[in-house]
Amino acid sequence: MNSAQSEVNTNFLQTPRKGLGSWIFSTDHKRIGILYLCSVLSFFLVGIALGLALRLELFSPGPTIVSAQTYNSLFTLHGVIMIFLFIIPGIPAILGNILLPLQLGAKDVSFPRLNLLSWWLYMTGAALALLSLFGGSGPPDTGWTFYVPFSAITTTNVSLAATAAFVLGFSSILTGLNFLTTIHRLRTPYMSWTQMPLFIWSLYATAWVQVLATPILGITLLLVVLERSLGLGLFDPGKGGDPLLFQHLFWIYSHPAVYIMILPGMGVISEIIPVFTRKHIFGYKAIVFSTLAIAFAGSLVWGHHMFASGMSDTAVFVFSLLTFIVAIPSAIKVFNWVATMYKGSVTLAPPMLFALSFIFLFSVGGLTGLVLGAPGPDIHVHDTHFVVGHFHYTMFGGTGFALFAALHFWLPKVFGRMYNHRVATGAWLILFTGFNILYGSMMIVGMQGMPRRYYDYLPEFTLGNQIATAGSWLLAVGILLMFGNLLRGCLRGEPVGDNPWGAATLEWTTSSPPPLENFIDEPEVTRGPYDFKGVNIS
Amino acid sequence: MNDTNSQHILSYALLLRVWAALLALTVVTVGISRIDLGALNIWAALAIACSKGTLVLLFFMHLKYESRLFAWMFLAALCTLCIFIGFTFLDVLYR
Amino acid sequence: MNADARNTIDKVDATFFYIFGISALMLLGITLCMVWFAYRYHHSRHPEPMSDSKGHPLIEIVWTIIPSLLVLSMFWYGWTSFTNLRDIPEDAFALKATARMWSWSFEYENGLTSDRLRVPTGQAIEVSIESLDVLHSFYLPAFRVKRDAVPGMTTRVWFRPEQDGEYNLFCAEYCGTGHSAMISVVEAMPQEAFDRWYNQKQMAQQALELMKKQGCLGCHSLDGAVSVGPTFQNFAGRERTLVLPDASKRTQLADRAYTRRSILEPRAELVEHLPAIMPSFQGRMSDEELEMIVDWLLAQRQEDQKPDGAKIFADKGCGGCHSFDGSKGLGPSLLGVFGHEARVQSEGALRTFIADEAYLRESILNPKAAVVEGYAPLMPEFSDLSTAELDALVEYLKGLKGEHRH
Amino acid sequence: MSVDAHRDDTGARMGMWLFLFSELLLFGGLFVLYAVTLSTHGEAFAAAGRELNWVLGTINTLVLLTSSLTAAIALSAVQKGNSALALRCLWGTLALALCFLVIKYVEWSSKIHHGLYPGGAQLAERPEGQMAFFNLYYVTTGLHGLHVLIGGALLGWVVLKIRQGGVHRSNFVLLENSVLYWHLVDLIWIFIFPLYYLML
Repeated sequence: MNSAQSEVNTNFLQTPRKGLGSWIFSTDHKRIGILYLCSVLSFFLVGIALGLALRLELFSPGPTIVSAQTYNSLFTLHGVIMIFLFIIPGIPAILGNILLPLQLGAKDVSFPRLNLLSWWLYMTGAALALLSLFGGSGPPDTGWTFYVPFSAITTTNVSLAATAAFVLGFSSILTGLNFLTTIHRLRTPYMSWTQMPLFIWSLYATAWVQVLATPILGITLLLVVLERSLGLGLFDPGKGGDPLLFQHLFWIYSHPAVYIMILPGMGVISEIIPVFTRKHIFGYKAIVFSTLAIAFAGSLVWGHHMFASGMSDTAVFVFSLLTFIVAIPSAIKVFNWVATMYKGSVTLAPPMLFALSFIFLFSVGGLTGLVLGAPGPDIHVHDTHFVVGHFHYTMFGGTGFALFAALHFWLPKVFGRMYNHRVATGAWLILFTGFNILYGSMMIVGMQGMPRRYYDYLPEFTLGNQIATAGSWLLAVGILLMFGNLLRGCLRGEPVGDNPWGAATLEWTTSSPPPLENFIDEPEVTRGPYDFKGVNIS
Repeated sequence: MNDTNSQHILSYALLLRVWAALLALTVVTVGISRIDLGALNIWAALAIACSKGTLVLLFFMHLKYESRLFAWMFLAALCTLCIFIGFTFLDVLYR
Repeated sequence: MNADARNTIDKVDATFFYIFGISALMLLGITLCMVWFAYRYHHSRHPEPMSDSKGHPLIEIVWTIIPSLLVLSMFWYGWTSFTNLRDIPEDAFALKATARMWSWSFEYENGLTSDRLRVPTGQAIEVSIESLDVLHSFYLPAFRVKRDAVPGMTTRVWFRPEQDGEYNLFCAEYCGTGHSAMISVVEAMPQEAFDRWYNQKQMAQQALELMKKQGCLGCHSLDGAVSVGPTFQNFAGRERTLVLPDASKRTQLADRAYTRRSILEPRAELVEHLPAIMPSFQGRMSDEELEMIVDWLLAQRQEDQKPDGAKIFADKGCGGCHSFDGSKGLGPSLLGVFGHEARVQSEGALRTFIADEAYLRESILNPKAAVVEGYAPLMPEFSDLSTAELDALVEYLKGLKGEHRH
Repeated sequence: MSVDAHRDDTGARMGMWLFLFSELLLFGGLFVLYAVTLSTHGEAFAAAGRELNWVLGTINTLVLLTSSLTAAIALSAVQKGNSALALRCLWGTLALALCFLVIKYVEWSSKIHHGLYPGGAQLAERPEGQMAFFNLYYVTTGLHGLHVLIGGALLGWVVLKIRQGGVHRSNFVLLENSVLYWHLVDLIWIFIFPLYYLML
């Protein structure tokens, strides 16, 4: 009993068991979180490399570095990797896993073994996705959207890639139900629903979407695989099917998936801003309400991806109206974040810089989204580089920057060591500049009418593309610098105390790194998550 | 925390009665399907299927004896499915 | 042109400006607040927070209602600009666009087909869009118009070119290797020029009927066959040697004056080796009729010119799948395709034979009948090629000599 | 190690229910397709539906309902400490599951024998609506059959656990969850049956 007790007390990075096996078979949520951290960020780097290759190809009109077929595979894999392997699991699987039980005052998630299974499924899906690069007749070339009929007839490894997405979806569902159960069942009894950190609320809303929407993608991709292998034809007009139904089913999942991606990011920002302004978050309940509203209403707007598809005008009317209504809770959140800073005491530490640039970039993404929600203008910019730019502003500028903010905020807690702040600030500046050059010029080129997924383009689009490509290099430098700094900080940085930022949520009350079962004594909730009176930096 | 682990045990008699009702409803639905009611047929079949489903949910799956939360969650899932089907018809019906 | 004629551009652009304007203001406001707060309340100036406000219901309500009204107005503009795109003017000139991997073809109501979209300036144009294989999208950036081409469905767009000129036509829905090459052009031209082009077949038909009535075709063949008189085939494209009444000779390329003379005074200049038996048609037809026939005769150049196989190959998007250098695309390389030993999957069985001309023809017209081993039956049927075009394409393929590789 | 120390049966059931919701939505995608195709190809759809053997369908419905009953009784029996009865009931459920699959096999093979399967020659000659019906029929019942297999495997494992004493009067959440899964399989069939077999 004694040895067990001491094992519980040691920090989770230094259990008696050593080696790879103590990680990849660990059911500890923090270790699983770190497994996700390593795997997700590795795939992120692969995705960046593919993205850089795409931009390089577009540096000049005509063939530049690869063939058309290779280019098509590149953007397909860039999309599949970034969407399914990076941005969807990103914040929930990495930080959700590490923080959810800590913030709830729990010892672990409800189903630790299921949690490990989720990671294994994630790795299986990733392996299948990488496997689809080889064998058969080449990597998939359908785009990450797998639109039929093209995906049903192309000879490339679409079935394997679709199976990979299916498996990854399964992993996502299991993570979601695990989180939901944990929030309902393992919250420390001292914490009421309205005392929960906003990050938890965002994970809660996200998890519902994961559980309810992901299966639709699963069945849709399954039908594509069956169409390819058995000639099923449920989307083939020659067999009584309808290609538009594929798009409906696909976006029934994939639009809510956008909220799976962004909501946890919003949760992160809601945590960081109060800490670095030393002020209670402005309008806690409004933010909670808008989180749930986004999750719910976000499931009703999938049709705005289909305004030009041949869908009925009635559907265009309803989906457009609802799309604009979803904009409102997002706006409320932005206003609340900014208002939190009012009369606070602001520190521009690296997490705060990323959080503030999140607000800017996400606002750009959200506001350009209004153009896409309005059916008239959408017709012009739909399927152009404008959409690509908009999408990257929300997903990369939004979720990506939120993830970076979160890593700068919480990694010192997880590893007990601090990175170099000056390098972090420099990396942020490069990253932010490169980002705007890259995606800003993409949007302009799109407004001029350059369709997306174009291997070759007319000479009038050259300038915008060249500026974008130059921006992509700057962006890549910023990212490498940032990750290098974080990695160095986690392994060899200055040791920090339990609460380096002076935050008020429960995870900061335990040691850094936390012990195996998170808290030595059952944590008591003595203050609200944003009540900084008397909280000291330690 | 483990307060609600205490279980309601359903009697065999109740389960048998539910089963009998399910069988009866099956016979009814087959019977109705043999009469031509036009479009009503599909709605009648769905209505009977829904009542059968409710029986299974409430008794076989113990939803009646779980905390109210489970029922709300189930309704949320069901509503989501209905929305997905319903909204797709915004396109299909008016195309 | 109708003064109040709608177009597809103005409302969409106005909505763009409206939404972008409001968005820019909001972005500016948010950013300025953020930067100002970060400066004004920086901990060096403001070491302690001055407020412990946790929210303010009134402010929350205000900044919920104002954006709600704004986005609802945006929705309304967006929707009305969309209905304008969907509401096709009744007097629109209708034609059909057919998309396939990876080319566009346009068919007019009189049966005329074209690979570029020629339209009269000032007129509303209604395009019915169909697809033969996968999804494509008909996109005219200059007119803010886009609509997917969906297999099994006909979709419609309209637009009104207000100035002569060429406008880009893109495929905006990803459709495979040749997606970015699936580009065509809208050519807006003055009504008269368009009518001349549009009515070419009809005029030709009238001229032919007239010539039949006048008996011209009794002595002049259309297909190059030798008859009593010289053939009409390639009438304007060929040089002839004329014998003048003084027995001197000269060569002549048909121009308008010569053509008129040869009808009105046929015996004044005789084509060498031919007897002087053609009667004069002076007074036997009106001047209008004469002009019609002359126009037709002078047009007998392009019609008879051999179509260019290489051009057809490029126009039909063949190069998207088939290379010339032996490299494998979605389809087999065409290097040395003629006369190589083909291994094809046909009716479930593997067959091997030497690829002859008949095979090449069949594989263009009905590609799914025999698919080369190791490839998928992806290729669409190119049954819309004319006989001459098919001949030219096959000739072109026969010319691609080299060692064939699969 | 820490896994069993924090036992939370309600949590486990909640997790199972959430999983069942995602199963429901998985079939939901097929129900979307069904509803849409029914509305666009109503007549042909119904004509194809009449070709299914409704007698076999009804028998299978009764079989599955009964298997649900025995599963539910098994749970009550374990809760009352009557493991022997529970085992007998679970064996009954497994036997009925097998029976269901056999009948399904007979149905499928007779249809396949007539060339009525996706990509089959006979089916290719049918009107579009009929093709859509049979395609959907095979996917839906196929996916459902797969769930019968998974549910059966799960119950088989529970049988083993009961015999080893791992599942008993004071720890039966595994049985509870497996039975929940089995009822879901039944629940989905309750809808598949009228929609496919009783269409008029």
